[in-house]
Amino acid sequence: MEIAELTRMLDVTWVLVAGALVFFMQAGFAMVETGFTRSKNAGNIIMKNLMDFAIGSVVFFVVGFGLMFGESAGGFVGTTGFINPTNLKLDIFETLTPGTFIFFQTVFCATAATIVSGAMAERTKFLSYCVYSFIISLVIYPVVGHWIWGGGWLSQLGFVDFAGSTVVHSIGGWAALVGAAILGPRIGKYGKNGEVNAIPGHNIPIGALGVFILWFGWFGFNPGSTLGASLEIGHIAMTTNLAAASATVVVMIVTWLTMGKPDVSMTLNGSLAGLVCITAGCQVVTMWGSIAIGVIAGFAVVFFVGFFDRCKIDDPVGATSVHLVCGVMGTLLVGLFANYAPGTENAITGLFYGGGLKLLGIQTIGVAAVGTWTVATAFIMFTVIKKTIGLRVSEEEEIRGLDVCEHNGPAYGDFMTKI
Amino acid sequence: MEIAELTRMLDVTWVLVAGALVFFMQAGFAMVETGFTRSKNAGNIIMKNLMDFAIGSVVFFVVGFGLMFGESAGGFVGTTGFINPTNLKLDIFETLTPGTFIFFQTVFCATAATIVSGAMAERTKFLSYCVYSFIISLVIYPVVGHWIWGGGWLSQLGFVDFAGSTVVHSIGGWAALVGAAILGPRIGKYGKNGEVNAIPGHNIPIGALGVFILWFGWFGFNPGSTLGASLEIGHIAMTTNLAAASATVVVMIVTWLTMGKPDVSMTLNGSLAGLVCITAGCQVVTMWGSIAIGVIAGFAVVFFVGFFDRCKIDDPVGATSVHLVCGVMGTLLVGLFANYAPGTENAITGLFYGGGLKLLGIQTIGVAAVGTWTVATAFIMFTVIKKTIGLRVSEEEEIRGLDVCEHNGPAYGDFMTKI
Amino acid sequence: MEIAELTRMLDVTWVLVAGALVFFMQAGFAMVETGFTRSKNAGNIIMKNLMDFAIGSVVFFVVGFGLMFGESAGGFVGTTGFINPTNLKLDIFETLTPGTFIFFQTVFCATAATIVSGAMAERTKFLSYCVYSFIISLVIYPVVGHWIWGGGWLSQLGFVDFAGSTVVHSIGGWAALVGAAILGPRIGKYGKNGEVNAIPGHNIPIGALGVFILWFGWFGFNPGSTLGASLEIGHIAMTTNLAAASATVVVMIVTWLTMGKPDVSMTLNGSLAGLVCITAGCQVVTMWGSIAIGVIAGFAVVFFVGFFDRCKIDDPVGATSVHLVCGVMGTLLVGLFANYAPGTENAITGLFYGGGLKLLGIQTIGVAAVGTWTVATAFIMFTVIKKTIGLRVSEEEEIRGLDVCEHNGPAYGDFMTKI
Amino acid sequence: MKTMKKIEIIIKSEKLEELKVALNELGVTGMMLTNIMGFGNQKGYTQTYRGAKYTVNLLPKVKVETVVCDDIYHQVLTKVQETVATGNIGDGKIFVYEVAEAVRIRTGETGENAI
Amino acid sequence: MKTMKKIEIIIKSEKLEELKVALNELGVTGMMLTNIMGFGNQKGYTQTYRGAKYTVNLLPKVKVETVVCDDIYHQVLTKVQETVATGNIGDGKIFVYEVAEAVRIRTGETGENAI
Amino acid sequence: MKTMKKIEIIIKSEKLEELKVALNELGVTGMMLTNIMGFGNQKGYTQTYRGAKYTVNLLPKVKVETVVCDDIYHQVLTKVQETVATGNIGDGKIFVYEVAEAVRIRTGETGENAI
Ligand SMILES: Nc1ncnc2c1ncn2[C@@H]1O[C@H](COP(=O)(O)OP(=O)(O)O)[C@@H](O)[C@H]1O
Ligand SMILES: Nc1ncnc2c1ncn2[C@@H]1O[C@H](COP(=O)(O)OP(=O)(O)O)[C@@H](O)[C@H]1O
Ligand SMILES: Nc1ncnc2c1ncn2[C@@H]1O[C@H](COP(=O)(O)OP(=O)(O)O)[C@@H](O)[C@H]1O
Repeated sequence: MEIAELTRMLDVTWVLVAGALVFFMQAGFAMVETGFTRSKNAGNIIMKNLMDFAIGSVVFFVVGFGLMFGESAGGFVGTTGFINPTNLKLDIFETLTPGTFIFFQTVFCATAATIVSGAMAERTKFLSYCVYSFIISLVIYPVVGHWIWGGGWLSQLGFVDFAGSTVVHSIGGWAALVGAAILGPRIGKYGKNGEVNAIPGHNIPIGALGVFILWFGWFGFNPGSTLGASLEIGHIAMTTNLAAASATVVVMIVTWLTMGKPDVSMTLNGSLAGLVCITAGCQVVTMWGSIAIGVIAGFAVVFFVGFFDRCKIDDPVGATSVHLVCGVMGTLLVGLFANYAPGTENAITGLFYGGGLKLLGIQTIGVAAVGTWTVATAFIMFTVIKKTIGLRVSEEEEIRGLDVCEHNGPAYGDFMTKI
Repeated sequence: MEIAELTRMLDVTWVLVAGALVFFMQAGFAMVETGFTRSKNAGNIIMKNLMDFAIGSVVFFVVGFGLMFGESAGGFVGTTGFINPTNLKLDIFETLTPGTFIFFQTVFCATAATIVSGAMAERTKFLSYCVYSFIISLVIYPVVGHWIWGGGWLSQLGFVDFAGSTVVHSIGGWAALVGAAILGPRIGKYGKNGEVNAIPGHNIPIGALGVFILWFGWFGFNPGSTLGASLEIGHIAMTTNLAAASATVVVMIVTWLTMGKPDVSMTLNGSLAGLVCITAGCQVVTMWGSIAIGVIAGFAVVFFVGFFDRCKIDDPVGATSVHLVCGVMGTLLVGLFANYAPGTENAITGLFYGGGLKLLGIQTIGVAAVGTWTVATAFIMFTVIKKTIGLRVSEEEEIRGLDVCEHNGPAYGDFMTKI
Repeated sequence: MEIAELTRMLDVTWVLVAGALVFFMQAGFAMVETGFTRSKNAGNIIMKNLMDFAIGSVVFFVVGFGLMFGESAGGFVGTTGFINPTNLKLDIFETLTPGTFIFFQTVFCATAATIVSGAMAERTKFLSYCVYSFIISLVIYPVVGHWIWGGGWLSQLGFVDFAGSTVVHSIGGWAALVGAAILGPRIGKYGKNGEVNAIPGHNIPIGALGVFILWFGWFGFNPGSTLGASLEIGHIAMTTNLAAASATVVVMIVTWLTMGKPDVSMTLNGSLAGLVCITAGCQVVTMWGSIAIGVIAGFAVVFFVGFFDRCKIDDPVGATSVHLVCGVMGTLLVGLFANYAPGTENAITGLFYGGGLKLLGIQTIGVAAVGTWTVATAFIMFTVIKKTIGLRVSEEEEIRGLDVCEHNGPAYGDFMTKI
Repeated sequence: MKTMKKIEIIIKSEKLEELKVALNELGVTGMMLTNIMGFGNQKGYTQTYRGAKYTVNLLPKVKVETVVCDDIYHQVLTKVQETVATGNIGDGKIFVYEVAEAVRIRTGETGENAI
Repeated sequence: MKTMKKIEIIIKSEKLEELKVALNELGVTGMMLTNIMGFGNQKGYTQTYRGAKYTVNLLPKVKVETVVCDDIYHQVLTKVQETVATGNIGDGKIFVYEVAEAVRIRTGETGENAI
Repeated sequence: MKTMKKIEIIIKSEKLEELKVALNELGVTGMMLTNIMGFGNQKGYTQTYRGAKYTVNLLPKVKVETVVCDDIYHQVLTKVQETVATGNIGDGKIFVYEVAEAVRIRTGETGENAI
């Protein structure tokens, strides 16, 4: 065996393991969303999480990958590699093999897709959700992916989004926001006099398990984005973990001070907020930078959960606050906190480390461009769905619960539920 | 450090990680089986899943491994390496070290063993299940393992079962079928007039979590079966994932069309069906081949869940449809879809790629032989258990629930259950 | 790429993956403790498990790591590397990189911290628990860590604690014991006439899932403690698994014989007991040695769960019996069962393999020293907390449940609970 | 001594909020809500689980009990019927019973004063 | 005006199916089923959890309530007793109460017409 | 024939153990316990979930029902009230109803002999 081949094998092994961890995040999303919503819709939310992955896996393979990594049409979209993406001649195929790279990209695409189910939970028609899943994995995600990771125009600008605060989380988050807004709030969420009514989740332990699974999976998501074995992965794991930990602590304290008691489900959201926020910069910030980013994420998530409620955008699990807000913010904060390989050719330096405003400007352009694209396409998609097959279940179905009305009965057949 | 040694280390590292993932599938099985049965038996099904692993780990180490990998008696069974399997002089010990290889084989054995608990759930005596666990890990599995993976007669024939559709899943499946048939259906499952009564599971979210865990673990199960670092693992992960995804989509659509609504628990079974079905051929089929295999698995699992019910074989979690049917089918489909290393010495080519009927013939022989052996031994085992200590709990125990009658009280001490 | 660099990359990759698995054990602890206690405190126990990790991650980074690995003050405590631990000049940073090593040490520290929440469950004030978390990760754990893993006096003596039966588990266990004793039993646990009343857990399936997750994570915990790629990890995985499996079988049988029926939650404790007990010696004992150690752990855990109850120390999840008793015992058993590299320079040999009493003596000294330190500091800490902010919730809060009183409402908003 | 009646109202849970408001307006002093499974003219529905049909003929209902003085008893009956009725099968029933005695545990007061 | 009675039957859940069939045959028009915990002659049982004994003396029972006209009342009583009795402790009890009024919410009908 | 009464006691679950002991001492032969949600003078409390306030005005209570002979009826009433009262809002209520008939299913005995 030659050393080059052995290196390839280590690359492949590491990226495959990381990819499997990212896959496992699907379980995390499913559990978080299930736990934070009501028991009468638990089977439905499970099914949505399952189907967005299943549908997405197939369409991303057949079409999406080509749009993302195929030969570029002006830096805007890939144009080759459909049906048989393994036939593409990508450099990275030479190290990672086509299988490993496509696998890794598939699970990332699926992460973006699955974010939306939480924000639109408890009232979206199942069929419409399937259509949405199809479209985001087919085109919405791959196009942005091309811009940033497929050699497209944003990557050429020098836009930094190491593991996908923007590509993955903000896309999911923007789509979630548009979807939740068009869909309208759940019955009873906002009172006649504008008051916000709580609709507590039904299974906090399983929601918490979901958060732990996501946190665990993030050790594949961020360090795995090296796309090969690398000495940097330890640093990346540390920044990832410190950001999550400090965001968690901050949310715990903030809810305690502002709401009287430390709020369990919000604190769990806090962990996710820290993770999303560090994702763009996990490789390029220092450990103390990651703590700062985590702290900011913690404040942001609490504020924005309240903010969206005041806007009457009903997001049962806080997906927009976590993925959109912290995804955008994490990308921008790279412009402040980046301090990578200072003094070298590859240096990436933010404002706080003397890099000036340039990087921040590029990050802002990227965020704006991705936001515009995703909001526009998501708006068209959801509007068309609404006008054709309909986006929302009937009032009666919503009250009785989606499990009984859209599927084959209650998710918890044996337990008595409260009045 | 020399490159050879480093290669060994990478082999060991990869196989150990893969083995840990396969171990984790025990959690997946436990959760699926718990979620898809009733709450009054949840502690019991947990206990069965735990004990088959614990008992199996010890007896496979002491005896089973020797039967599987010891010096072959005519290609039929191993005859050395009992008590101290590390003393065997296996070639693979030279790369993987004895510990890694025995560990990996142990978790595979345990997977076969644990399949049965689902099919025999909610009515099997706990003691009898322990005896069964002991015997399958002691002898039933190791003998077949020897034929196919231990250098026995089937492997010499050229039988292809890369990661164990036959060795692991069909053995578990055949034993499950025999067990469920001898045991008889749960009280109330089939009406006097032959109608099939649904007995819904009590916790779909946790069952779904189990499916996600299994899917995750399968990224150790299939790619890990390379038994060493390899550039092929990315391809294997892709075929594994595509088969699972397409089977999931197919089942969702089929249940929607034939039963009026997309059935959650059946769709979850669909994912597993795809995974089992691709296991034999994951290394030797193309990605599009894996999609085809997934589609076939999807149709099969829906059909066979109904079929076994019409046969009045009560399998609460669908284990036979998933593991037996798709295990057998996946093995046979290798004979059609194999397209490995065409034009080379190691080429494995199925009917559809011009390889003729030869491979299909060998696969059929293997399936038949394993079926015969497992049905025969399982039949003897369960009959003897039935005649001696008894296989089934009393009617009263079945009605009150196994948790209260066979263990230390209900699994959910705090929740009220429905009338 | 040079071979040395590639080796480093493999080291880093392996330790990072192992560290991620150890991180995931947090989910395991959270689920075990949740499942084995009552539903009215489920959100609280989740929150405690989350916060001890989050708080611990930050303080261990800022201070704890320096105390553990900084320049030694007489073998007793580290004195440098605060605030910026990456600036330390550790040898291991040369291979693993600072990030990887600090990450791995962080998740170990968090494991010790999280053990206590189980023993003190269902009655401890949340604020007090946060203070405790802060202190154990800040100083109690790092000091012992310095003695044994940071080059301190115990490591110089030749004390063997490969993966932390003493460092991690017994520290957590001693603190748990002191905490539970000072706190007093839950209301209703012990009757007026001294009888022990059972307070059954509310969700055995999720508790069992926790055990499976822990078992899975242990394949990072023990093999990962090689702190680099190594051919030994397969052996370590085997001893780990065999000890856990045999302990499980023993507990199942013992509870069956002494309590009339095989006890589910105790058997699950048995698996953990085996895992904790093998942790110190997993690298240095034979596979049969590990079975023996597992068997001993099995007997011990059943005995000590009863024993602590007779002492009126109320430990809802059996944390002291599992982590303290088996942690201590596993460390001592190294003195009997060690049989590592016999005949070489690095030989570590226990009494049973002709090594005489020397190792046993050293192990005893280590156990005693760690016990003394932890009991003393934990006693001071909990006493001060008790005298200042108070350690225990009010009687009314305990009866109504901590979720409603200390947090934002019940963990299971939809389910009716029993009278 | 005026007498008291217990009014037992069986409804679907969807109607509970409206009923609570109505009863409060009428000045009832308390209620007891129980989850029950009801079986009446409403014949249930059929579900398919894994391809097997099963009939759910016990439907979840809420039983609302309130003890009132005879003065407002008729009023309550009428108001409840009006509030809850939709004209569909499954609207529910009201049953009324005599109450022989009532005690407020806190104070020991009895009879009408207790309610 | 004929009067009505409420029959309250406390049984083990195992007997519920048979009881439902029997009541249906007798033509009762509806039932209410409630989960209760019962305490009576049946003394419960002892379980061991983690080595500690605990006594379960509240046993889960089902309370079946049905309101019937006086005509069929005696018939129902006899039939139920016969159907459910096994002769073992814990078979359960039947209690009967007068019903002062009944209303069908859907239509507003009262009295016998309502049941 | 002496008559029987059903005593219906609504309390907080914290008081259940004491009540059970007291009733046993009085020689009641059985009880039925039901989980209910109660609404009375006790006005509930407010929780904050993710920053949004919500009011819990239905509080979990336990309904204890026991059927007794008229002999001990007054004794039971007094004893229960004394045992359970704390003087705080939310202590609960007792309601009493006439029982028209009682049957022990096991034996078919009726009336007083049945209880
Ligand atoms: N005779 C009865 N005795 C006891 N409960 C009854 C009786 N009739 C109806 N109920 C209860 O009332 C509920 C609603 O009754 P239903 O017959 O469906 O109403 P409607 O007459 O308006 O169609 C039933 O589910 C049942 O619980
Ligand atoms: N006096 C009573 N008041 C209220 N409920 C009673 C009374 N006696 C019995 N019960 C209820 O009936 C159930 C069965 O009674 P039990 O005494 O066990 O029956 P049996 O007399 O046939 O042995 C008890 O669990 C309890 O719920
Ligand atoms: N008029 C009533 N009808 C039915 N149930 C009542 C009535 N008044 C009170 N209750 C029940 O009794 C419980 C306790 O009553 P509450 O008014 O809080 O007691 P107190 O008068 O001692 O403050 C309530 O939660 C409710 O379930």
